This record gives sequence, structure tokens and C-alpha cells, in this order.
Amino acid sequence: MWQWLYKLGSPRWFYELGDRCLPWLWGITVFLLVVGVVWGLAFAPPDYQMGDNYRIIYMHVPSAGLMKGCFYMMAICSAAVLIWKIKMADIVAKAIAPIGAMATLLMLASGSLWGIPTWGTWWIWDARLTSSLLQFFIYMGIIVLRSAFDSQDSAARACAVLTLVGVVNIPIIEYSVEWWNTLHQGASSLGMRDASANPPEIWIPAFFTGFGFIGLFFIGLILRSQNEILLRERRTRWVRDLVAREGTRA
Amino acid sequence: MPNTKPGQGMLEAKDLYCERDDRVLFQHLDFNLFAGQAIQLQGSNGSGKTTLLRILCGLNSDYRGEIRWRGQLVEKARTDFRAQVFYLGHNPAINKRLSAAENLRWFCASRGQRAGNITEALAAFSLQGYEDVPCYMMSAGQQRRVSLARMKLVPAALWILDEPFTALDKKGVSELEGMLSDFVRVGGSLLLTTHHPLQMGCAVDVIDLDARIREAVA
Amino acid sequence: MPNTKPGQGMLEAKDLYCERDDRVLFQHLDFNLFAGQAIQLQGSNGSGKTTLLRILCGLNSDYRGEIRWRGQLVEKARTDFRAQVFYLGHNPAINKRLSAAENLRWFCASRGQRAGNITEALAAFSLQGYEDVPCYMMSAGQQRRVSLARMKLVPAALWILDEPFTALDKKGVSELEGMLSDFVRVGGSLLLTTHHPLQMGCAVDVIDLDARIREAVA
Amino acid sequence: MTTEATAGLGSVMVATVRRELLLAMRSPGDVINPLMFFIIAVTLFPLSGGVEDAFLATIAPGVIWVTALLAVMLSLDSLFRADYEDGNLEQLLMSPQPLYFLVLSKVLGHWLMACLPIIILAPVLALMLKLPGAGISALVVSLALGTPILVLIGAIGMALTVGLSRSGLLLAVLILPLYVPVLIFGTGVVDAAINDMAYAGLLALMGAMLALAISLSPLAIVAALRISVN
Amino acid sequence: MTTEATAGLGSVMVATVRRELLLAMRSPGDVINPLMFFIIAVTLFPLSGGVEDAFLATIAPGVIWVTALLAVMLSLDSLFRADYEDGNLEQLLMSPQPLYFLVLSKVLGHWLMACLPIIILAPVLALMLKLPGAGISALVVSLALGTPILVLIGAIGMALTVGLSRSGLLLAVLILPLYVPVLIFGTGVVDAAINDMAYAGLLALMGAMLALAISLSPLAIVAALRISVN
Ligand code: HEM
Ligand SMILES: Nc1ncnc2c1ncn2[C@@H]1O[C@H](COP(=O)(O)OP(=O)(O)OP(=O)(O)O)[C@@H](O)[C@H]1O
Ligand SMILES: Nc1ncnc2c1ncn2[C@@H]1O[C@H](COP(=O)(O)OP(=O)(O)OP(=O)(O)O)[C@@H](O)[C@H]1O
Ligand SMILES: [Mg+2]
Ligand SMILES: [Mg+2]
Repeated sequence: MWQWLYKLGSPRWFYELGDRCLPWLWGITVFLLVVGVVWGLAFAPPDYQMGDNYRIIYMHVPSAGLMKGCFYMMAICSAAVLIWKIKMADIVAKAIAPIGAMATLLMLASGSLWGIPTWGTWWIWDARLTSSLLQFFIYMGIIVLRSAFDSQDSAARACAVLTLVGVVNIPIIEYSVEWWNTLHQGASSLGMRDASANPPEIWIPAFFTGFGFIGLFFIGLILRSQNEILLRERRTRWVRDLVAREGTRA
Repeated sequence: MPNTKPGQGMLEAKDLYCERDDRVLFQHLDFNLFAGQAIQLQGSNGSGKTTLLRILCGLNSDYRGEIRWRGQLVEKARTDFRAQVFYLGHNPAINKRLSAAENLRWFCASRGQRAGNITEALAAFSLQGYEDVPCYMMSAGQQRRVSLARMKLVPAALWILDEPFTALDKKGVSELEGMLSDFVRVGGSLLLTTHHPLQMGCAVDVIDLDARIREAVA
Repeated sequence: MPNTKPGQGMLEAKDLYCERDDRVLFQHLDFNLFAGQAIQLQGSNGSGKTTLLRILCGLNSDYRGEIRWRGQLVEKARTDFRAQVFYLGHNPAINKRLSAAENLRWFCASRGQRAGNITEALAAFSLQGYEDVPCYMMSAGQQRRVSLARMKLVPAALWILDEPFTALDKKGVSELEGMLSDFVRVGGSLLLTTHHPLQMGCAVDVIDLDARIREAVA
Repeated sequence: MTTEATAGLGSVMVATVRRELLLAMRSPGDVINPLMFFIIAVTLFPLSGGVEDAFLATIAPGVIWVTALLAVMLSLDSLFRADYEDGNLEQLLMSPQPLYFLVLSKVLGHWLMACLPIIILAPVLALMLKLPGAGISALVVSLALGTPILVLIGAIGMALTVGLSRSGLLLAVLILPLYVPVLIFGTGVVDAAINDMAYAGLLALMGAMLALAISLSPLAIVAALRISVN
Repeated sequence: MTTEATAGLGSVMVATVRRELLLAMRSPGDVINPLMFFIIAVTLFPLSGGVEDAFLATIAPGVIWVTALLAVMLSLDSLFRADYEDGNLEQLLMSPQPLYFLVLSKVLGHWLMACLPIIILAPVLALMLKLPGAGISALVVSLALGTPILVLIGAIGMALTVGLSRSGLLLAVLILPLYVPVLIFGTGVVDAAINDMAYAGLLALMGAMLALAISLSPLAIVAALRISVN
């Protein structure tokens, strides 16, 4: 276990692991997405109340899941950066942040699109919407903070601290927003809950797309991390060799 | 004055390595600083003197290797180490809006000591009568002196001084040199960097970072 | 290169007086700087060298006395004066986030000139290949060199340099000294301060602010 | 090897603007931060008050204008500070070119970087605050006319305080009072549009103020910079 | 001549607070500016919207809380910057005393200087905004509980950015999202008081958040300071 962790800590090992995984990931992901999307858009029956536009759920819910997952992964990496000073952890954290931000944005966009037919408006100050927006701000904050530093090590540790602070805060934020929302008005979060009462034909494709999204996430993560690794290790032996080999191949 | 017997090992560095934006500043750096010993760090601009001092002080953590304080790892002995070391950096650590006395008083307080005789400490750097002058009214040299006066007030066994002679005029320089050699004679250990040729009343060992790099390259 | 005939009067100061927080820095200061002449300002820290240079450049206006540029009052001849003078201050005037070339290019543009051969200018300070390196990645000395390279790009008849040698290593210093004396030989006028002993290929007149103060007191 | 070739005033201004954009590219924060601040600060208000559409709609013009105003003001900190600290300001003041235009183009560059994104995003936030459609276009126009004035006035304050450390709040205290007229007219335009009254007159007024600001404030800025460098 | 006499932790904290007060006395701007900003910003809102008492009363809690929040955030710039620039921060980090308490007392000192005046003045502005009397006391209590949290959270952001120049807006982007809960509960308390509902529970919640902030954020602050000094 520790051995394995240690290995994962070495950029080179990670890079090569990535190379080995990528083809498989691509395959699985494409399969999942194609099946999910075709099934979802072509074969799944229209929803009794929402008609066809419920199909946005196939991108909306997974991106929502990503929004949360990304942050937890970042938090773990940050802890690793601060406690064990694992450089690789920072590379991963740096790679995740924009993905998480994009996922959040995607969810906001799809959600608002969905809102137009279902709620008659693309934005309401509903608890979940608001906290998603705040989550997006927190992602942006971390990204901006990193871009503000010249020195890499300082940036790594600073972002780690901020991420952990964010982790402590997010439950508080979500709770407070829930509370605030229930104080002001309730019924607006319609559609969120009763959607789970939908027939399986609707939900199974959602699983496909969901896992497809996760696949996409990992692909993006690996590619970004690999770039970052090459950038940071550009002076090391193995990267030089690698570049040389690529050069000859091309 | 330091409560140490001369010859006792104080600060020890084993196989230190540090790089900055992937340029190696120093590697395999070992030294052992005893009580009653003075070491001068030499090296051209950008050779890594300040970086090394800050690493030893625990202000900079991106290095590899081990640092021992009185035999035990410095991470373990942080509090004792901090209580025993006096560090003077590039910046005087003087708040311009406070007076000399206020600055010194807070410095002692922040280290958890009652302030000693501040007038005396200032006088030792020929600043008698400047106790209550706000520091922004002082010239750069005088501010440096206030900053130096702190070493008269804290009981430290190890002085780490980064270019202590900057902004001092001839007289100030020789006075300070005298003070340093006295400190070493009574068993203090001294680690300093300076670009000017020292004339101390005690032996001074030298660590030359440039030379070390040259060897490494060769 | 300056379009001036040696011996022609360039910058003239008459009876300058300046005090700072009611301490007189200099008074009754007169001098006349000709084309093809070099003057070094001397004086201990805080004696007022920088202040004087900034006054002459028109960056500091709390002084008394008159300053003439090519015979006419400098207030009258501002634009011509600015077009003809190159000033190097304590700060390098280099934006750390821009590359060397970008910095130089903007400097020329801001003075309303097309940028000359930047590569050459940088090479003259042995920075060939550094055109596109962002300046925050450069050491202090290299940044100074970028800043110095500007004097290769602007056509100026008068160079006013405040401690141009700071942060330069031995080789850099002698190269710069060569460049300065060449400039003076072809009819440029040079006014500089430095704490280090000059070895120039041309005569250098000295104005010592400390000495002047001493006289004044006596 | 030195080139006597002189370029026209136009190209000087172009070069200055280009440099500002270049710097913004190098440190995206200068562009993103004002925008993010604008968005976040606007969202604070629904969170701190009721969220009934009617209520939001009434506060929307004021909230958006005030937050835009604060964002612009805070963004000014990056206008002269860097140049002051690294000595570029001295060099600028010693340039033979007319400072009026150099400063003007710096301000223009800053406006492009800090204000344009805000103006572009304002409609989105306006909709989130349920601002009636009629008000949207008026909001954009009023911001487009108003923000340059804010930058020009603020630049004076910034130029005065750039020499002082920790000038953030000081700047606010200095220039917020001067911002009041712009704020009143700007929100006035939006309110008028909502209650479909004519607001061409107000816009004309703002245009006049802008013209005045463009013609006068660069002079004040230059003077202030000289003082700060001194 | 050196004194081995050591003073207790308490006196260390007292000394630190006293120094903060001393500094504030020496440059009153640190105290006056946040207050002035608070007043000016609050007055901007009536200027920018309708001024019917009813309307003002509804926005009053939000406006006062948001502006107070911004004032506190902007005031933070003077918390560590000076110490960082003159090297006092390094010395602080090398003190043998537990940094937790040193930092805590610095924050306390800052709160006394920057926030207390705001809390004291809040009722006046509340009355200007026609806030019903019932809300006033609730407002003061909520501010008294909330502002320390704001300072503690903000100090983390400030410690992270003190090494960077032009950190004003960056700080805002980092910490404003984290301020949301305080804002929500703070305004919640006032609203509850106005509609005379019970708000003891909310105050308890804020108290809990304060306790959490006091116990955790100094650790984060110290970590962040080490990074910045590094
Ligand atoms: C901007 C608009 C929207 C945002 C920001 C948003 C946000 C979210 C979030 C964060 C989740 C994940 C919940 C969790 O994982 O705990 C979610 C789930 C979901 N949303 Fe949305 N949403 C929006 C609009 C909508 C609309 C208009 C509908 C449909 C009427 C909708 C239906 C759903 C459903 C069915 C789920 C999954 C089931 C559930 O977790 O309750 N959303 N949304
Ligand atoms: N903040 C920084 N980020 C990245 N690199 C830095 C930073 N500060 C210094 N360096 C690099 O570290 C090297 C060592 O710097 P350091 O200040 O230790 O040199 P020094 O020996 O103290 O020089 P001096 O004699 O001028 O004090 C320099 O070459 C510099 O390029
Ligand atoms: N900003 C300032 N405000 C008030 N007085 C100042 C200021 N800057 C400098 N002085 C005073 O003016 C005097 C001259 O300063 P100046 O920088 O000209 O000295 P200098 O000869 O350039 O010293 P150095 O050799 O260190 O460059 C100093 O004694 C200083 O006390
Ligand atoms: Mg150094
Ligand atoms: Mg000088």
C-alpha cells in the first residue's frame, strides 16, 4: 500500500501509468457515452410531464456529480501536498481545478437551459442553484490564486491551504444556503426531487452517460497531468529521452 | 550571555541540498558550528547565502538534508532553537511608525521576555537619546543600528546575521566587529554573510559557496 | 550617437540649494557639464546624490536655483531636454512580467521612437539569447543589464546614471566602464554616482557633496 | 546602432495600449478579478435579502451599478502601482512625448481590461436579478458611458495615492464621493427605462460628463503622478 | 545585560494587542478609512434607488451587512502587509512563543481597530435607512458576533496573498464566497428580529461558527504566513 502510494508519488511512474491506461479509458468512455446518448436521446420515452427536454438530465446530473467529486479529490491531494510534500499530488490538484470549474459551469448552463421549459426561467435563487454558483466561485478562486504566484512551490502550498479551508467551509455554505432558501421560499426546487420518480428507461441511460462522464474526467485529468509533468520534469533524464524518442518517431 | 561551554556542538548541517528554479544552489553541504566558533558564508551575488541562512532558521523549507540543533533534529527542538537563535535578515524588521524603544520593547515581548535595559542597548550602537525618535525620521544607517541593538536584548547562543554591516559607516563597522568577536570569545556561535573584508578579533572559518559549485561542476 | 561638438555647454546648474526634512543637503552648488565631459558625484550615504540627480532630471522640484539646458532654462526646453537625456535610477524600470525585448520595445515606443536592433543592444551586455525570457526569471544582475541595454537604443546627448554598477559582477563593471568612456569620447556628456572606484578610459571630474558640506559648516 | 527614426503620436498610444493588454495576458488576474468580484458581490445581495422577483427587480439597478462601481475602483490599484514600484513611472514622466496622451492610452487600456468584461456580463446578472427587459439595454449603455468616467476620476485618486503603501481604503474614501453623480445618473437611466420614461437627456448628460473627464482628468493625473514620484 | 527574565503568554498577547493599537494611533487612517468607507458605501444605496421608507427598510439589513463585510475585507490589507515588508513577520515566525496566540492577538487587535467602530456606528446608519427599531439591537449583536469571523477568515486569505503585490481584488475573490454563511445568518438575525420571530437559535449558530473560526483559522493563518515568507 505505502509502496504503491510512494510510486504514485513519482511523476515518471504516473506518466507511464497514464500512457498505459489511456487507450482503455478512451475505449470504455466512448462506448458508454455513445450507448448512453443514443439510448437516451433516441429510445428513452419522453417524460410524462417534461416532454423531451428532460433529456438534458443526461449531461446535467453527471456534471453535478463531477462538481462535487473534483473538489473532494482536490482536497485529498492538498492534504498530501501539505503533509507529505508529494509533488505529484500538486500536479493532480492543479490538473483537476479547471476540470471541476468546467463541470460546474456545464451544470449551471445545462441546468439553466433546463429551467427555461420547466420553471419558465433560467435562473431562480434556489438553494441548490446558489450553492452551485458559490462552488464555482471557490473553484475560480483557487485557479486565480495559483496563477498569481511566480514560484511553483509557494503556489502549490498556498492553493492546498485554500482548498482545505474551502472543504471546511463548503458544508457550512451549503447548509446556510439551504436554510436561507427555506426561509425565503420553498417550492422553487421542483423537478430536482420528483425526477427520481421517473421510470427506469430514463434512468439507465443516465447511468451510462454518468460513467461516461467519469471516464471523460479521468482522461482529461491524465492528459493535463502528463503535460504538467513534462513541463516540470523537462530537465530530467527520462523526459529528455522520451522527447528524443518522440522526435525520432515523428 | 550564552550559557554554553566552548567547543560544544551547536548547529550541525548534514548533506544539505537546495535548488531554485531548477538551478542547484548547493549540495552535499556539511558543516558543524561549535560554541565559540565563527563561520563566514562567502559567495557572489545570487550564490545562495541568504537562502542557506533562511533554511537554517527554518524560514525556508524547500531543501533536502538534515539540520541538527545541539544534537537533535531541529524540527524536534524548534522551541529551544528559536529561543536560542537571533536572526538578522536583509530587512531591518523595524516598523517605521514606531519609535526605537517601542520597536525593541515589542521585539522582546514577542519572544516572551521582559525587555532589558533598552537605553543601554541603543547606546551600545551610539544611539543614546534616540529612544523615542520614530524610526521613519532616522537614516537607513540608524535604522540598521536599532535593528542591531536587539541582539543586546535577547539571550541567544547563536547569532545568524545576513550582511550585518550594510548601511553602517566605518566607525559603526569596527564597533560591530568588536561586539561580534566578544560574543564569540564568551562562547557564542556566529554565522554571518558579508561582502566586505572582516577584521575580527577572533578566528573566522569560511564556507565559500562559489568554490563548492566549482568543485561540483569539475 | 550624440550630435554635439565636444566642448559645447550642455547642462548648467547655478546656485542650487536643497534641504530635506530641514537638513541642508547642498547649497550654492554650481557646475557646468560640457559635451564630451564626465562628472562623478561623490558623497556618503544620504548625502543627497540621488536627490540632486532627480532634481536635474526634473523628477524632483523642491529646490532653489536655476538649471539650464544648452543655455536656456530647462523649464523652457523640457521636450528637447527629455528627448536628449537618458536617466537610470535606483530602480531598473523593468517590468518583471514582460520579457527583455518587450520591455525595451515599449521603452522606445514610449519615447516615440521605433525600436532599434534590440538583439544587438542586449548582446552588448552579454544577454544574447535572453530576448524572450520573462524578467522575473532573471537574477538581479541580469535585470540591471536589461535596464542598461536601453542606453544603446535611445539617441541621447546626456546620460544621468545613479549607481549604474550595482549588482554587476567584475566583468560587467569593466565592460560598462568601457562603454561609458566611449560615449564620452564621441562627445556625450555623462553624470553619474557610484560608491566604487572608477577605472575609466577618460578623464572624470568629481563633485564631492560631503566636502561641500564640510566647507559650509566650517 | 541607435535609431533616430521617430514614430508618430498614434503609434505611441497604440504601443501603450498594447503593453497594457500584454500585461493583462501575462497575469490574467488583472482581468478576471474585477469580473469575479463583480459577480460575487452582486450575488451577495439576493443572499442578504428577500428573493421575490419584485423586490429583486427594484434593487437590481442600484446593486449592479454600485458593485460595478466598487469593482472598477478596486481594479484601479493595478493601474500605476507596478510602474511606480519598478521605476517605469519615472521613465514615463521623462518621455519627450506628450504625457496627456500616454496617460490617456494607459487609462484606455485599463478600461478595456477591467471594465469591458463587466459591461458585457452585466446583462446576465441583471436577468438573474429579474431586471425587466426594458432596463437591460439602458443598463449596458449607462455602464458603457459611466465606467470610463469612473476610471478617469479614479485614476486621479490612484495617481495621488500610488506613493503610499496600503492605499486601498484611502483611495475609496477619496474618490467614492466623486463617483456619486455618475452613480445617480447611471441608475437614473435604468430606472427611467424600466418605467418607460425618456432617458435620452440623462444619457446626453453622461456623455457630456465623459467628454469633460476625458479632456480634463489626464491633466490632473499627470500632475498627481509628478507629485507621487517626487 | 541581557535579561533571561521571561514573561507569560498572557503578557505576550497583551503586548501584541497594545502594539496594534499603538500603530493605529500613529496612522489613524487604519481606523478611520474602514469607517468612512462603511458610511460612504451605505449612503450610495439610497442615492442609487428609490427612497421610500418601506423600500429602504427592506434593503437596510442587507445593505448594512454587505457594506460592513466589504469594509472589513478591505481593511485586512493593513493586517500583515507592513510586517511582511519590513521583515517583522520573519521575526514573528521565529519567536519561541506559540504562534497560534501571537496571530490570534494580532487579529484581535485588528478587530478592535477596524470593526468595533463599524459596529458602534451601525445603528446610526440603520436609522438613516429607516430600519425598524426592533432590528437595531439584533443588527449590533449579529455584527458583534459576525465581524470577528470575517476577520479570522479574511486573515487566512490575507496571509496567503501578502507576498503578492496588488492583492486587493484577489483577496476579495478568494474570501467573499467563504463569507456567505456569515452574511446569510447575520442578515437572517436582523430580518427575524424585524418580523419579530425568535432568532436566539441563529445567534447560537453564529456563536458556534465563531468558536470554530477562533479554534481553526489561526492554524491556517500561521501555515499561510510560513508559505508567504518562504
Ligand atoms: C442553473 C440551474 C440548475 C443548477 C445550478 C442545478 C444544480 C444541480 C445540482 C448541484 C445537482 C446535484 C445534486 C446532488 O448531487 O446532490 C442537481 C441535480 C439534479 N437537477 Fe439540477 N440544477 C439546475 C436546474 C435544474 C432543472 C431546471 C432541473 C429540472 C427541472 C433539474 C433537475 C435535476 C435533477 C433531476 C437532478 C438529479 C436528482 C437529484 O440529485 O435530486 N436541475 N442539479
Ligand atoms: N523569490 C525567488 N524566487 C525564485 N528564485 C529566487 C528567489 N529569490 C532568489 N532566488 C534565486 O536564488 C538564488 C540565491 O538567492 P540569494 O538571495 O540566496 O543569493 P545571495 O547569495 O543572498 O545573494 P546576495 O549576495 O545578493 O545576497 C539567486 O540566484 C536567485 O536567482
Ligand atoms: N522620501 C524621503 N523623505 C524625506 N527625506 C528623504 C527621503 N528620501 C531621502 N531623504 C533624505 O534625503 C537625504 C538624501 O537622500 P539621497 O537618497 O539623495 O542620498 P544618496 O546620496 O543618494 O544616498 P545613497 O548613496 O545611499 O544613494 C537622506 O539623508 C535622507 O535622509
Ligand atoms: Mg542575500
Ligand atoms: Mg542614491
